[in-house]
Amino acid sequence: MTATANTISSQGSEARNPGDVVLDVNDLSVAFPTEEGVVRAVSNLTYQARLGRTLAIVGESGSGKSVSSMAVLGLHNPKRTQITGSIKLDGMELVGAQPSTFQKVRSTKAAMVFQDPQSSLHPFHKVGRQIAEAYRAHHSVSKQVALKRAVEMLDLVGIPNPQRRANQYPHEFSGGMRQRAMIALGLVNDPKLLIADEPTTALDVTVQAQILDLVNDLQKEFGSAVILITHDLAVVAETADDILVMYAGRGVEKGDAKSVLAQPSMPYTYGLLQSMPSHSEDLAELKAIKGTPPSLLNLPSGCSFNPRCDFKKLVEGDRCLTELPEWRPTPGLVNREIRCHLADPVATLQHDEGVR
Amino acid sequence: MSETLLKVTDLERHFPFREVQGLKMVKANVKAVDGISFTVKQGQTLGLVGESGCGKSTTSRLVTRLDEPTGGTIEFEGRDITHLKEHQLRGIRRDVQMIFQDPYSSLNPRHTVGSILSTPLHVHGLHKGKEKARVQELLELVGLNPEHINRYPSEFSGGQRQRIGIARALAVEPKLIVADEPVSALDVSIQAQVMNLLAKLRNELDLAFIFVAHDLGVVRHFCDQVAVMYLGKIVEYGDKRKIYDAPEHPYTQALLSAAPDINVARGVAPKERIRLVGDVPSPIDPPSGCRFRTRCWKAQEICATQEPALVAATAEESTRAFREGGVHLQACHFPEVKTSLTAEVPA
Amino acid sequence: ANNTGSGNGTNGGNGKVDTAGAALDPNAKGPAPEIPGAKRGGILTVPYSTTPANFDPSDQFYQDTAVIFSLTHRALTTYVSRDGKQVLVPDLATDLGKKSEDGLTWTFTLKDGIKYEDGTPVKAQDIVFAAKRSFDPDLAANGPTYQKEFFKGGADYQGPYKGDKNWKGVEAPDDKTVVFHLEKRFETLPYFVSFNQFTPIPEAKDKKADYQLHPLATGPYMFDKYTPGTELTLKRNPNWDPKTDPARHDYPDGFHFKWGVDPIKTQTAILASNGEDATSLNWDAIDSSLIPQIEGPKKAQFEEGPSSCVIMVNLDARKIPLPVRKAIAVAWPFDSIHKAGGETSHSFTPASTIIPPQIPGHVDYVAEAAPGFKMNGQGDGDPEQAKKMLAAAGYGADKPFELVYYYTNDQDIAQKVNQVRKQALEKAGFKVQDIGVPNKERRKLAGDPKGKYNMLQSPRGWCFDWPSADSIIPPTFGTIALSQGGTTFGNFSDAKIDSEIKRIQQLSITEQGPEWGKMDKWLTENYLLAIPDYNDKGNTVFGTKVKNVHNNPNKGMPDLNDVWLDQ
Amino acid sequence: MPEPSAGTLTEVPVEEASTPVREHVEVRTGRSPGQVAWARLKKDKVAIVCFAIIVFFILVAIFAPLLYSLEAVDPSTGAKADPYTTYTKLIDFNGLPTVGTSSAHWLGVEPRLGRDLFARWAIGARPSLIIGFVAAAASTILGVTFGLIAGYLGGVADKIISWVIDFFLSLPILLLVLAIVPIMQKSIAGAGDLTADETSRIRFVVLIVILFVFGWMGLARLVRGEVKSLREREFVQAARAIGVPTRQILFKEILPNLVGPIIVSASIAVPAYITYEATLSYLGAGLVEPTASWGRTIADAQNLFATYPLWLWPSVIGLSLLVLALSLLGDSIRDAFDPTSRR
Amino acid sequence: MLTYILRRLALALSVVLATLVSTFLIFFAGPSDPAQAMCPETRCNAQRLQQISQSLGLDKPLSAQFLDYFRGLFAGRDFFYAGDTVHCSAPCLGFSFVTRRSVNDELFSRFPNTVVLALMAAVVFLVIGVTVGIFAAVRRGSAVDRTVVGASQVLGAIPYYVLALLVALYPVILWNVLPQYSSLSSGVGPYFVGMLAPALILGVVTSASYVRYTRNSMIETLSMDYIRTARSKGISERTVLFKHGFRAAMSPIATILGLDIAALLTGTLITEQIFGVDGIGRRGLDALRADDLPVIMGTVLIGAVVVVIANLVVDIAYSFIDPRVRLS
Ligand SMILES: Nc1ncnc2c1ncn2[C@@H]1O[C@H](COP(=O)(O)OP(=O)(O)OP(=O)(O)O)[C@@H](O)[C@H]1O
Ligand SMILES: Nc1ncnc2c1ncn2[C@@H]1O[C@H](COP(=O)(O)OP(=O)(O)OP(=O)(O)O)[C@@H](O)[C@H]1O
Ligand SMILES: [Mg+2]
Ligand SMILES: [Mg+2]
Repeated sequence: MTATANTISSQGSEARNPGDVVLDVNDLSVAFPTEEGVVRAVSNLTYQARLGRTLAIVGESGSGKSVSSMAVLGLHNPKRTQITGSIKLDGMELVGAQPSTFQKVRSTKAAMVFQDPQSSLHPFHKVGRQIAEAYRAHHSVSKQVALKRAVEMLDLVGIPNPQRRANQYPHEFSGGMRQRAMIALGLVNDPKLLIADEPTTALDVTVQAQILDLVNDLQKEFGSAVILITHDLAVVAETADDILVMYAGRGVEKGDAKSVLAQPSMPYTYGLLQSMPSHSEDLAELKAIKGTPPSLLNLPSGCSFNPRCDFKKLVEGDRCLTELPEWRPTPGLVNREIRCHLADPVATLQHDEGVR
Repeated sequence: MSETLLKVTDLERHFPFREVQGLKMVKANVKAVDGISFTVKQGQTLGLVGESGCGKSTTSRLVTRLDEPTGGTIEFEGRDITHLKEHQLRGIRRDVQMIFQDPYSSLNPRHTVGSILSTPLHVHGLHKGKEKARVQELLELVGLNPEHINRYPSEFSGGQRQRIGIARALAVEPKLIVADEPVSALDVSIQAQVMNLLAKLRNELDLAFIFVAHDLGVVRHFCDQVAVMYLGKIVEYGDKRKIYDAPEHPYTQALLSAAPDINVARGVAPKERIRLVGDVPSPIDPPSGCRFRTRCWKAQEICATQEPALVAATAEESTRAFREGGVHLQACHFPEVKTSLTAEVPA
Repeated sequence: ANNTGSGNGTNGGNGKVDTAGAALDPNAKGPAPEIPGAKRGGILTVPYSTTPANFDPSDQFYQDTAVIFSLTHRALTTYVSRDGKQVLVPDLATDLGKKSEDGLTWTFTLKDGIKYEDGTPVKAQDIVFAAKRSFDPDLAANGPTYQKEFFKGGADYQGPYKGDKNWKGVEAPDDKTVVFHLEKRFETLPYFVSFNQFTPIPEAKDKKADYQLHPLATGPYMFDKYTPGTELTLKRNPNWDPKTDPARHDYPDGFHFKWGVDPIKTQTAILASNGEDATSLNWDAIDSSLIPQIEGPKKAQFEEGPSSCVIMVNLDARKIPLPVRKAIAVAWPFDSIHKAGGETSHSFTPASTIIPPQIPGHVDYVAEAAPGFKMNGQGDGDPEQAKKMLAAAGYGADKPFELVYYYTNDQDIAQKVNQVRKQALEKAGFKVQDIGVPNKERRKLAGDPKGKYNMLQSPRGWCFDWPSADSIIPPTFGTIALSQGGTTFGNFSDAKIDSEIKRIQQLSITEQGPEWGKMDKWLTENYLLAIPDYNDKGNTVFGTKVKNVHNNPNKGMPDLNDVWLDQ
Repeated sequence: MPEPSAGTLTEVPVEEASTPVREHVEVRTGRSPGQVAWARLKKDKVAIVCFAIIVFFILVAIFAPLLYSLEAVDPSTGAKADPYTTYTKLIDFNGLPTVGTSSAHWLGVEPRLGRDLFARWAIGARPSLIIGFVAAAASTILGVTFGLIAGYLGGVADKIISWVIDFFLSLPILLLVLAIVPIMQKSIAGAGDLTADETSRIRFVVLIVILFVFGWMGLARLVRGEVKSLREREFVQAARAIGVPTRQILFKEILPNLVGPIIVSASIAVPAYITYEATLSYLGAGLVEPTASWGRTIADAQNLFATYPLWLWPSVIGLSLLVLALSLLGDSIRDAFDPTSRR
Repeated sequence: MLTYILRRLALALSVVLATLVSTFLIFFAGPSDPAQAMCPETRCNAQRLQQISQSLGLDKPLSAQFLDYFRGLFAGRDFFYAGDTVHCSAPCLGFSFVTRRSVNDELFSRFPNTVVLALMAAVVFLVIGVTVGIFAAVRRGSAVDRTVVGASQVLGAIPYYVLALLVALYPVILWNVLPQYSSLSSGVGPYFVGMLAPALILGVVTSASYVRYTRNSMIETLSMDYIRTARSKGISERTVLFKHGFRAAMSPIATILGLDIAALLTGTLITEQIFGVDGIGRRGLDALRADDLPVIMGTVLIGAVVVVIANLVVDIAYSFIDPRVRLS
């Protein structure tokens, strides 16, 4: 099904070696029926995460980054969510799985670090206890042993004086320390996959750098797969191996992270890069993508990006408006895929940048 | 040289609070802003950067006189407005306006766009009888459809709301706009739209800006001068180019090195990162001497005892500044002085 | 109608009492005769709606506490129930007292062997002390005031604590003798000394305000646990000697009084007789919602009989001329008011006299307010006739006669009665000004002779203190009350009435009865100072295991001394 | 920073083919928050049923005289029934009615007095509704005023008002009210003598006054909290920056944002006051004769509910149904104003 | 934390003081004459009135009267009665001329009954309210949830005293399934069993609102981010609900409970009245009928103190439940 160039088949088997696929998401759609209508938060999403590699999922707010990754851990309310497609975590199919299955894989196979560490830690429980609880949920050990493990983890994520800190409440931590504690919580059961959902958005630049370094270091140490969700392309440039760009619930471009950022081949990715001030800091005017993202209640027909796309004229007929582009390898580039009708996107976009 | 619009000297804002320590009631202060000085000239943009809690918003609120300083002076067009009463501030309210960070909470959800934009007109008695036309004009100016005058804020996206906020600030035809993180809440693609709009307006209307942001890229793009704040103090102040290309204060250096760089993807070697340890100390009880010393790798004894002044790093620099006009001040006992500006990134 | 005390023993019936003499039995001796079939044991629970303010013997004036004290405390005299009639007998005294020639000194001698519950003997000095204590304005604030009027120097005496130490109104020349010195003749003194004010209190054990927490018993029962305002339990008194007591039995092992209960719920519960309710008894007026039960299947659990109270429609004769008073009598909606007031056929009997039938000397008559219109406390009045009478007296639509009265506006029933009354009076052509005030205030306002009212002033009715009209007519029609700043029936000062009262009071106790009866008729027919309304009835509801309940016509309450429990 | 998702849940703007220069917003939900709430409310079946019930009772109250005039002439009294005239003819000597339901007395007559129960029931809806709504309106005004002052001014005013709120909240209100009702009645009446009608009118006023004097604290506390947070909201800061006078900020900027909580709180207050009035009547400090009120009737009839059920139950049902409808409607209103709540 | 407790304590004291002053003013400076109210009928005359006034100190200026009362609260007080001094030890609430006892004796002996009733009812409504509320929250939107919420609404809409009357009559008196109230003097067992009926009905009716509070609070808590975190740990749903959801959901309930104490007192007052429980509420009502001002005032004061203390306890307890409060 996937057309990634160097597919390492790992269907149905456990991932052990660096490069093995831990998470295989296939044609995943997540929709929420609401009063106003059905919110199609994620549509036909396909991607893989591999051991030892960092996959960045980028996209604007509301593009479905969190929703898709929460689906992996089964954190949506099953009564209010329609999930279709397939999510294979370490060979286990999770779409339609029992709550008990999810309970088993959470924290052991896949763990998640949430965006806002302030609200994601329980305000009434001590930090050490919260981490120890996750350990005890999957290991039959005494409280003391689990607490010791929690202290080790706090130490590991670089919290000074972990013994004392374990005995404190989250509100006694600073923002950066809370996020470290969240990471400790995520890693306590040695998961094969760590999903970090915008782990640094709420943090200051200097602290953000600390946390990103930490995640990178830890990944090297544990060799696990990391999915880094972010909207900051500069962060991706410095930390990720692979990238998946999402727009309005769909993946629109994926491939090697550096390559995509250096040479975007989908107009949306291109637009994003162009609108970054640090990318074009000396230009008097930024090249902004016009318009705003579409409503998920009522996606435009054809390519979701078409109302904002400057290049749709270059596609013959009105295919952009009528036909949803399928994933295809980017012409002329290896290890890259896009969803775009442009015949020669690379050349088109390069030309456009030259014009400016 | 354009004339000085705003002159801030030794501005100070302490928030007093009481606390019981043992059996005593102790009075303490949150020193949110603790003696800062800067000037803004007509048509110029001053950027204010720094980590969370360093006093950026407090400064904005003081300058717009939404809050009253506990020390120092604020002069606007030569007039001391530091302690003016609300009714005396009417004139200032026309000349100094504010754009807020949160496009959701900065618009009253119960008012239509028309009423949000006409309120300043009514308050200041501007465009009497032609308010509606003016509102439509304003909408057009910020790139919104003038027919949407009867819509409520909830019907607009974040970027559009921010435009409404900008239009509101422009309604009174101010001379100085204080923008407190106007694009931080916006997505990259929208952020660019708004930045472009602000730049366009600045040029067309000859506005001065105080522009607060924590995104160094945004500040670099938009500002002429930059002030770097740390714990209620300005630690480095000067022309954008100087600050970015030849930072002298260790904190500025750390800040700049911490920001990830997209150009890494294009093969530019990653900057060597200065890793700061720990967090920003509490403004209630800031470190003695130099406030940055607790996280500084250059810290020595003198840093704890003596507070460094905001001065030019070297005599040459001082003369250069005098000669060329571009100031560059910093507050460190051991500034790093680069003589040549070679680290420029090719555009 | 029941009556009390007839000389002819078993002749219960409806026979009129023309002499009160036979209601006295100076020779009665203990023990009280056994009641056939009675069993000993069990606790009788008595829940009822009111709450006694306190249990200080010097302060008692109410029927409920009198019933309770009748179990625990013995005075100089007391009543026994003989064949359904009340007879005054000696209790602590050996006889009903010896009167001096001039009638101003009475001497009582105590029986031998009377002890308190703690075993100490009762002395005459204790009764003297108790009698003196009944003058204390604080401790005896609610008690009767006859002693102040009749005892020598009583008017100013302030009791043993604050009063004149040398006061000699009551004396004990020795341990066994009590002597009363009177200001004026007091023929009914033997009745009066049955009051709890004449139960002995040993001065050494007096605790003043706290004495009420455990007043020393002389009767068959004594205080066990007492929670003021809530409940009281009585247990047997080991030092009571039945042989000295002609009036009391001690069948139950104890009593349990509970106060402030909701009468309807209590009665419902007692009629259902589950558990403790089967050995319970309640003496509140029966609620109309329970009448189907007590008239039907639960008939055996209900007892009723006359009480000591007669209710009148009081008119201010100073302000309302006689013809108008008669018109009011004609207009008065007796039945409607009774219905609205929640009265039932079990709570009253219509009255046409001032003296109730159980009092010696009662004369049964029905006066007429207008030709053919009998004042028998029944019917709903005749508004047309009343209008005619008003017209004859010079009042009409253009110049209506205005009736002004206070009514209680913080009690639901009083409000309702007022609705009915007002509507009826207005229908008869009166103008009505009904002034609503809270109950406590109404008592004050309606008891003020200078009040704004012209009718329905205090008293609303009168409950006799002993079975003689001597305790009805003088206090309610005499001028004394009025001159002392109180109100009376009619608020009327009339020399003829006063001299007649004085004349009768000089007669001996046995001669007084018929004379009062005649005066009753004379008063209503010639003056109509107050319209006789009804005689109150006492109701008792009791559980299935409670036996031998009979109403005491002096109190409108059951005689607990005779009750036994069938366990 | 991403946009808060709560906002995007309901307010997703739709972007259609846009011109390069300026954005067109194609708006589907062109409404203020109040209008949104109203629209949600209109879709809420429970709310509509409750509203219908409330309207029904309001109509009953308004047209009560008309309603009971539809009853037939009573053959034995020869008159048409009204709520106040007593007909003891229809009552036996134990106080129970001798007539049952009939065309002249749809719900029979009142024990002891013979007043028509239907007429009293219909007219008895009035006090409940009037007291409920008037007291709720009054306490709302009081609560909002104090809340606004305390929340916006802060400082000493806030301290004082908060203290007063705390003070009132710690009073054992029922007992105090029971004690105060007669005292207040006396103060209002002054030295004058009152007839039954005057008394019952004064009682009415006293009750309303007492209910709102002891009932404003909850809302004041709520409004104070809201104002405190609204005050820090950027649109208020913006208004200040523009130079909008304080009074205008309070009433034009802040107050409109409190409409939701205020309506919700008022809609909760109405049934609460109605219940409270009934309770006071039960305890003897409520309305007095000859006023016909459900609370009074329930208090009167409580002991005859088995013997003569027609007396008690219509009022209990009326009161309960009205209170139920009002509080369910209150719930619906709250839900309608709260975008995150979905039942 | 200490600041917080001290400030809270000062507030509580000031509120009690204000209650004291205002009730004093209402009752002793109001239009009704306390001496007149206490003057028994048969012997009331000007002299007697004056004696009572004197004995109670009513002839002194109001401020002096208040000072006497205030001093009595802390140092005890003597009353002159029947030529004797009656000592009323601190906290002296006064002396009732109606019952001739110190108000303390009158009220403190009954207070435990009220407390027992309130506590038993609290157990009932907390147990029912919390369990049913959580159940409804977890099954949010289901038929069960709707039934529970609807039932609690209906229960809340029927006048409480009607329900209480029905319970007092049918199960207690007529069917005899629940025993009647009996005082502690008739034994501990019967006492508590007899409290069952009043506590149950008060508890069940009160639980209606607690079901809703709990449900709403639980629903809100379950939507918090930290619950999502808890789930992501792989712990059982039960642990998520009870260990993580429950405690956080309960803290607002604790606050409401504190605020509700005043309302609970109202409930006990009616319940005591209907079931004949000998508590201070019922005593207060009796006192109202008898115009026994010192007792009324004592009852109001005790009520206020109870509410203030309950609020204080809840607030301080709250700061232990929620560690965030401890710092501020
Ligand atoms: N439970 C839900 N019910 C309805 N809509 C939902 C729900 N959860 C999320 N959505 C919607 O799904 C869309 C995608 O949300 P998601 O949180 O995945 O965005 P995101 O890419 O993570 O954005 P952000 O950068 O803001 O975190 C949003 O429009 C959101 O409003
Ligand atoms: N009203 C206030 N009372 C007490 N302290 C305050 C108040 N307002 C701000 N502070 C404190 O002053 C300091 C500076 O706050 P300010 O909001 O100016 O920071 P900032 O630089 O704008 O931060 P951010 O980037 O988070 O917006 C902070 O420590 C803050 O807690
Ligand atoms: Mg997200
Ligand atoms: Mg800020």
